[in-house]
Amino acid sequence: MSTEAPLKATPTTQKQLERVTIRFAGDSGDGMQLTGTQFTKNAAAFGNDISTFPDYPAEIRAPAGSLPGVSGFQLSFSSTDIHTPGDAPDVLVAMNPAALKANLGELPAGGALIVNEDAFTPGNLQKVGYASNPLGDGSLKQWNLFSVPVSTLNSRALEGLGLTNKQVDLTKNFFALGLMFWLYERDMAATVSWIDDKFKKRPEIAEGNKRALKAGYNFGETTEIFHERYVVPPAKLRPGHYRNITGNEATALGMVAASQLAERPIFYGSYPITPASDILHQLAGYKNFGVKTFQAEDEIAAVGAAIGASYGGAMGLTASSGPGIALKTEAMGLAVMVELPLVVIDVQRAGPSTGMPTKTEQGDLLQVLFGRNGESPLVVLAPATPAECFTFAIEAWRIALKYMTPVVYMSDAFLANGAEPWRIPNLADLSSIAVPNRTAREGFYPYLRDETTLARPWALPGTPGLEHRIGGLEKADVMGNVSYDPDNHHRMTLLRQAKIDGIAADIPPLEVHGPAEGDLLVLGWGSTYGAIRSAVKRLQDRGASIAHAHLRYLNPLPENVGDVLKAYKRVLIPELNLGQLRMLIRARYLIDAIGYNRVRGKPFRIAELEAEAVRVLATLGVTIA
Amino acid sequence: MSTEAPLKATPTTQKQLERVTIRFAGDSGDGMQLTGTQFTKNAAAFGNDISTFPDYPAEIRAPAGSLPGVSGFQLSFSSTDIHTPGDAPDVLVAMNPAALKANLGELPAGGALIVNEDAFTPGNLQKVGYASNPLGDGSLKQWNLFSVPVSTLNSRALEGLGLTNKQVDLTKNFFALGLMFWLYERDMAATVSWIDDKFKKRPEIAEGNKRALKAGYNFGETTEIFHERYVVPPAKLRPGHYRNITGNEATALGMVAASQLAERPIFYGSYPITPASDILHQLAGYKNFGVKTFQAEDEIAAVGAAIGASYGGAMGLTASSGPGIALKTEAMGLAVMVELPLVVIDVQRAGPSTGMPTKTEQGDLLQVLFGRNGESPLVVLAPATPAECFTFAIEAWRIALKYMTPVVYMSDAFLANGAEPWRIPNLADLSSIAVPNRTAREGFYPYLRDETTLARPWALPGTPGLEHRIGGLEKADVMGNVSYDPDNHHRMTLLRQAKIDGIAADIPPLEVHGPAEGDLLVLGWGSTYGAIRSAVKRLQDRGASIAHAHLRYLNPLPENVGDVLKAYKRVLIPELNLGQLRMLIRARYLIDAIGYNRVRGKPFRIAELEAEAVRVLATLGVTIA
Amino acid sequence: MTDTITGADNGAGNGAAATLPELPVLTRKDFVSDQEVRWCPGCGDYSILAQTQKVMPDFGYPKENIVFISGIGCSGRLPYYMNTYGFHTIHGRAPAIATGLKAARPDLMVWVITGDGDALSIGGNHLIHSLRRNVDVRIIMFNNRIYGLTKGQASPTSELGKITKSSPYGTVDFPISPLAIALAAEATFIARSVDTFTEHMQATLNAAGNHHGSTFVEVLQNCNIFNDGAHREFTDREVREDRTVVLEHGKPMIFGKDRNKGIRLAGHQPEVVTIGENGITEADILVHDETDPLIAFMLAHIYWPEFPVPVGVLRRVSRPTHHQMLVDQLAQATATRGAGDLTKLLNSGETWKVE
Amino acid sequence: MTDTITGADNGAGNGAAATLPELPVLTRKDFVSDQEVRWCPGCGDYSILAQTQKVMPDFGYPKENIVFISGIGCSGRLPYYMNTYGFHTIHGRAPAIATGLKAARPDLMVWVITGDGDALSIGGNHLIHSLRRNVDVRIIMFNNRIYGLTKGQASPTSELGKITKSSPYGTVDFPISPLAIALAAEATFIARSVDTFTEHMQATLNAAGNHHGSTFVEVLQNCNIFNDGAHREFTDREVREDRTVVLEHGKPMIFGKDRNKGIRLAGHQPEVVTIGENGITEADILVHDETDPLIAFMLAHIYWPEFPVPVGVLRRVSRPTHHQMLVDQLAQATATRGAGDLTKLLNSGETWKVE
Ligand SMILES: Cc1ncc(C[n+]2csc(CCOP(=O)(O)OP(=O)(O)O)c2C)c(N)n1
Ligand SMILES: Cc1ncc(C[n+]2csc(CCOP(=O)(O)OP(=O)(O)O)c2C)c(N)n1
Ligand code: SF4
Ligand code: SF4
Ligand SMILES: [Mg+2]
Ligand SMILES: [Mg+2]
Repeated sequence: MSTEAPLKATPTTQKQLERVTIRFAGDSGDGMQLTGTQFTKNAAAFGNDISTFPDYPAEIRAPAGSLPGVSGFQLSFSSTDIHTPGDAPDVLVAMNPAALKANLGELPAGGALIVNEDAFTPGNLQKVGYASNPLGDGSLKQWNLFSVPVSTLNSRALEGLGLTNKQVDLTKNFFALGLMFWLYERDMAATVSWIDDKFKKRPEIAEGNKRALKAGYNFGETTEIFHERYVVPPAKLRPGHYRNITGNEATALGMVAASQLAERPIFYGSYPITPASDILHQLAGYKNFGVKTFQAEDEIAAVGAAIGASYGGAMGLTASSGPGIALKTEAMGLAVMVELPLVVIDVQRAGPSTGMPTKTEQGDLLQVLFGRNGESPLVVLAPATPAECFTFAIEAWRIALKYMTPVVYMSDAFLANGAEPWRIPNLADLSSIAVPNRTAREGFYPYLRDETTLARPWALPGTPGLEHRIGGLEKADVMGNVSYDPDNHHRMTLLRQAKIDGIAADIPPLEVHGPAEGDLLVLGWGSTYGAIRSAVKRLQDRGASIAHAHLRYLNPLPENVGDVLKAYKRVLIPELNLGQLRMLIRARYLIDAIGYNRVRGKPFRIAELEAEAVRVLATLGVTIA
Repeated sequence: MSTEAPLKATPTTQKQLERVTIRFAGDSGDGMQLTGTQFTKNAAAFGNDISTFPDYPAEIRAPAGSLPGVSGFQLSFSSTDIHTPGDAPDVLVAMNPAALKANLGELPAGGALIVNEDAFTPGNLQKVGYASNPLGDGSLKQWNLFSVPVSTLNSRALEGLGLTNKQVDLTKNFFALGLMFWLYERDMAATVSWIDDKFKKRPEIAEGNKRALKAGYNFGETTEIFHERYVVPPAKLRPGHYRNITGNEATALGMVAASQLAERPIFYGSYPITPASDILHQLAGYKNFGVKTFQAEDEIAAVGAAIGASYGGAMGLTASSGPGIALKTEAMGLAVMVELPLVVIDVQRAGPSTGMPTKTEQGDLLQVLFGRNGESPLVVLAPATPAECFTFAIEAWRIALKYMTPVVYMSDAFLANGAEPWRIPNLADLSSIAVPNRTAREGFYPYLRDETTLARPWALPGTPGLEHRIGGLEKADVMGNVSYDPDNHHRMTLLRQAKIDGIAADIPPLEVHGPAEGDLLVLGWGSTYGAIRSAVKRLQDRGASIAHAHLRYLNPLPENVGDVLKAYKRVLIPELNLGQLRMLIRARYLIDAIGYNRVRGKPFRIAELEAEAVRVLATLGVTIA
Repeated sequence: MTDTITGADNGAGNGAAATLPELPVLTRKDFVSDQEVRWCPGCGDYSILAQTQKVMPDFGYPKENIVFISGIGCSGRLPYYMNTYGFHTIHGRAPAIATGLKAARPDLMVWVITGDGDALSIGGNHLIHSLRRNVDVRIIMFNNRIYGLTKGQASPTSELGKITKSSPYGTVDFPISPLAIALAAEATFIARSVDTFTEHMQATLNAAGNHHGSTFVEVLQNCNIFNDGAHREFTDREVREDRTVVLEHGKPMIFGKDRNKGIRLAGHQPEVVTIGENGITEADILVHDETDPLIAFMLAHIYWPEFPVPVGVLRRVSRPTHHQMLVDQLAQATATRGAGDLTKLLNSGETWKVE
Repeated sequence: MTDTITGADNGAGNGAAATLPELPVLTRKDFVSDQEVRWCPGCGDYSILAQTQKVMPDFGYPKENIVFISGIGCSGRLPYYMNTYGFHTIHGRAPAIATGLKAARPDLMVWVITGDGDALSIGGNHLIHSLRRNVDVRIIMFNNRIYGLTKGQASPTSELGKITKSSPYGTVDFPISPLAIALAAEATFIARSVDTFTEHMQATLNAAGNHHGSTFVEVLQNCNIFNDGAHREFTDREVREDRTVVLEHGKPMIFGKDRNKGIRLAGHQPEVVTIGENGITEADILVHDETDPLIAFMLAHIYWPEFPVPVGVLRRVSRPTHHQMLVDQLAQATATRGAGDLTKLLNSGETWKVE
């Protein structure tokens, strides 16, 4: 099409859809994360169910127009309950040739492709190795291409505002956003007021962004290249107050909530690392909640300081990602030995070593379970959705405090950065998790255990008459003095193990989505919940005898796991690793669980899990329509 | 008895024994380790098979006479093949009340008890809580007590030498040694010349020690309290040159041998930690073998420097114990990613955390296998005896160099400090393990793999034309550039795993001692070899259908393990942990392997394993005579 | 705001204990724990323990408000012997653990006990960072110039070329000055004493205990088993007055049995001079100034035999402490934003209602 | 003795490369790798890279004998862009890895590239210990006073009170002077330059490359994304002459557009004076001495706005290097005990024969 925008509106038809997945892609500097987030907020506020997946490069600002510099944001919004950001986009918005090249492979044939044709300059094309311009050479025939001169149109719209070329260019993402708002019949008011608020000190920038937004909208309205508009009606969500939330946000909020429910302050010791840093950024802002944050010199100091704080009676918390967790292991062993409450968050990313720091993976399960010297049992939890990150922050603390134990809380890059609507809980519905400090002198021994929980008493420095010494050397049972007695060591090792194992009686049983027995159980943990749930649902709809169970408690395992597993002919365990949970399950229950394992730095697609389940069912002689 | 030594010799009878186990116990300052070592050398040189177990306190010099200050050395010497230092002593030499109290519990009724009665002063008795003197109150009736005024006799023997009281007191261990030499009819010449050599600059001390030694011997000769002397004839060992060797010594020597066989220098980066430090001490003396040692600022720097040295083409080696290994895990992950040869020695000790630093345990198996972020496979080996520590040092390097991979070499405190006679290998019998450096430019890519081994080329800095960059970020297959490509990451993760798995084809199959099928297989790994071997042997002699197999390769496992295990009705896995190998075996082979697990900081006793095996056999309805 | 914890059920607040009513008068014996002391006979650690127990009553803290945190090493056992709260942690990390404790519990008086290996080798980085942050913790480093507990390897303060178990051909690692490191790390209190200088050590520990902020005290300590006599040449009774110089703020650096030797600056370089010789008078002698970093640097680097060894307080300055700044930020945030309202927080950002 | 490795099949020895015959003449372009540079447009790292590539030919090493080792951070990417050997390691550990490499391979010229977070936060201890050991490695630290790669948290050189992502209420951590740390760590070469002072940086890198021993260079670098203008106040073209002082050994510390300002010692304290005012002449100005630790200490602590910022070589002294002492010990051991005979070693101690 020409760079002249047609001036007259053409009537378009309207179509109702159940679900739409859009991927915005552009240069890191193009503001794609912002565009995606704005659309997400809009869809959420409109009442759609949503799920998002931001995917940005490791480079801060890779060279403009380069492949490594491509930043993407995928969101799925729906009139029904959804659990993933969508396997593949229905619409790809590509702001430059690099974004096109990097993402086209995932756009199904027939998918809509909206590109900023102005960015397809010979220079940009060459940067990513396009010999000819794909917009003109017919190579995009299998897609539904909409080639829009976004930059030209946008700068025209902003003429006379006195902005520099660079400033104008930075607004073009709002043009794209406006166009998408038009396409999906969305109201822009919230975005407009967000812009006003965000740039309240620079009104000319605010004006530029608003004009860009409206220009995009109007472009849709006035051109005839789009013949249809789409409506995705609101979903039937459970009544309540909602907000949109990422896993990292929910984790941070959950920690603050836990602090209030435990009536103790959080001390957060941390060292920045992708993708965990945002938890630090967020908690650092909660000082009026009594949260103390400490950016340590390294991960060891971070966990050390958290242990020190717990020793003092605070809720010592630390977070990192795989390489940083590796550094914390020695100190985590100390926490196991001195039996202090501690929560360690592991926001997993693709490894080994530095790996792919911005990409997701479930590669640290065995590390957190076993990556310490000696027999060093602790609790491992894994929320399954961004919203659960809130609940499980409280659950982690409930267990840590009640049982005087370190708890590892497993998240991952996908969970951390992905967003979904969150029904904001009512505080009154949350139970207290407070535990008392030991103050009575009589009968006090540092390692005298509670009969039920096997927890030792928490006697804080400052408590008169309870002066005592703890440390990393083996402790005499009850008395707590240093002991080299062989039988004592054996007993204490078993006691530490028994304390953790006993927690199984204090956690909910594993739930099953689907028939209580049948052909196939798909067992997952962590952020793969949505993809597994959706795949299993589809197969249930297709008539398969299949169920889904998702472990939130990895250590100890719920008591009913063995019974659940044994009720199915096959057990399939999909993981974003080479089979870590599978190993645990096989060892414990001697069940020939099958793995589906991909480490691509990306969440599972529903379709691949569906296909794999069909394959496994076929080994039982079951064919699915 | 009175403090007057009788002056006339009394004829004694002589008795021949197959095996004797002596435990020397005294204050840390009493020189018990030295006494034990001297007796061991004597027995070894005499031709007995021997096995030793030093057991010393964590304190450098705990307060004289206190329980924590007790230092022990147990040795077993025999005219037949033995594998352990004995379950319990036949003779306990206790130099003071603390030594008596700490060790008496392990002396079987009827065992010989030789005590230094001079040390049983009210003060010393009170220090360890003896209300009355056990030498006089009849409480030792069930043992064969020989109460000797060692200090008195000894100082009398040294009179006129001009030594201070303290110097005299320090020689009394030689009195005890002399007495034992007499009791077992041993020649003292080697010890005499050892003394002469050791104190050649202080002849009066040499003289004092020699007099003490002879006084002890003569005391046996001239008193009538011992009515029998014992002879343990030489064992029928395989012909050859022998020396006595501990695991740590054999490890250090093996590393030097590996260096010669690989024709590359060893670079040893280490940070002191019990019980691994002696490897550093020993390697630091081998400078004329081209061994460079580096006492780093911490364990991370130690492994880092070793990786740097390997990058430069040397054999980068590091060692630690559990807490230090925990610190090395992040860097070990780097070595996995950059695929450089590296050997990491883990001399395990009782954990978790600081635990019991001088005591043995097998608690780190899962840590070394899984204690890294992401999917990070490497090779794990575990020698079973002090002598094998030599062979497996070479084997570790063979694999590390051939496959360009980190290898973890598992030892433990018992293996490290225990000694046995070692048939010194003939160098000509050892094969070269040399590998070439990559020098050819043509077709060079940093991650182009050898088709058989899947090893990448080792292109050293300094090689013209092969300039390239490596690092901890995911690498593009073949090319080796940084890659965030999802499929590449999956492929590389599988390739790293396949490389390690493939080594299974290049290691010997698991051997079985005993019938190739039957009721019970006892499967072990590491330093428990001797106890398991002996227990199984006893039961075989008692007619049980039982076999023993011992894993030296923990990752990958030998290819025949599954077949071996399936040939027995039951598999029992004794470990000095809570079941770490057992978990791996169950997960891999879905076999309901049973564990026998003790964490007492001590090696297994033969008898307990024998009893456990009998118990397991009983579950099969088999009773053993 | 959920930020106040004390050991007591309903704690008396989190300021210095001095504000608590009616303290019982404590004596040295109150600070002796029931644990048997297990250092080698003759070890310098005994004296350090004794002096530490002796000065404890001076600070006006009830003993339950005092915490000793140690790393690993022979020195690391000290907390077991103090009848206070104690935490024997892991190698090198005590300063980090103490940082968290003090941040969480400003009401406690926190001491860190460490060795030359624990503090300067594996723990060097935590030491530096706790000092620069002015964490209000008193770090006492026992410097025996050797690894004691692991039986005699070289430490970062061992002399170049020293023969130890790990260096049979002599070390090749140039030692560092602990005081210079503390200074570069911006510690606000830096001092040195000697295990056998009992009174001086008490005075030094006393000064350390009364400082608010990052406090680093090096105690030269004899390990009679693995490095006997490491400091003997200038600490032996007969020579100590001639071979050490006792620093006192505002006083000239005069030393010697006859009090006639001193340190003077020639240009900006220190030199030892004799008062009364070559026309030198007391007025020429450099006056110690605990706030002058250049003097501290100079003192951190002079050593026997070229110079007398300085003992006493090298540096003492005042700067806001880490925990105070944290607490102030919390107070400020609460003042400006109100005490945290969780319901409001959860409902912040863009929310919507589903009916 | 199995202790010589070189990259070549039959290596030309392990001395400095200068002894190799007939070196091809290299130019900057030879040091440019085929990898696309991926820093943010406008980042100061580009200039550091360019100057580094420019000076590389000066040292007479063939490019295959040069190795760049880095930690993690934006700075850590530099090795990818150098057409030499390169190793992008893990966060903070590059000095340790370089120590092992240099010990194993004395023939290589080793550079370490690090950032203020990598070197001074997580890696502080390795930095100190590699410096004190005089490891012959050139450490170039890019100081942008922020964590770049992780998107803008405070670093140990961030100003107190700085508002960053991790400190929305301002940091409570007092910053440290990298140069003071290097000095306390006994580095034998300490210098500072600025990303935009291209010629000065070349001269500094050149001096660093020609030093033998532990070499620490701080390069003030602009992170235009997360800490834009951190050094602008004294490095901008218009003001730099008045607000920095270029150090030259043996020359007075004169600075200013009009070359009429200088640093003088008043007593032992530095002050800025104007030549020609109050009777001050050039002779009053402190003469830089690269071997004087007190001067280095003073220079490590003065900073804008109180003082002009010193750039150039603060300290350069000579001490045996770590690898040389190691190599010498090997040679000495071989000389005194003979080249290692493994058969003899295995058969040492007490042995016996079983027939
Ligand atoms: C992670 C770890 N590494 C190593 C050790 C072993 N270790 C214990 S104490 C010590 C050094 C002690 O030296 P120093 O701090 O000088 O204390 P000293 O015993 O001399 O008082 C070492 C290396 C350990 N316990 N933990
Ligand atoms: C063990 C570990 N902890 C944390 C990180 C995350 N991380 C990467 S770079 C960095 C800081 C970088 O700051 P700096 O060294 O100043 O480099 P710059 O990016 O500013 O050049 C951090 C915290 C990591 N990669 N590894
Ligand atoms: S080894 Fe040295 S420092 Fe440790 S207790 Fe003994 S004398 Fe003291
Ligand atoms: S984030 Fe800063 S330091 Fe990193 S590349 Fe960008 S501008 Fe440079
Ligand atoms: Mg020490
Ligand atoms: Mg930086």
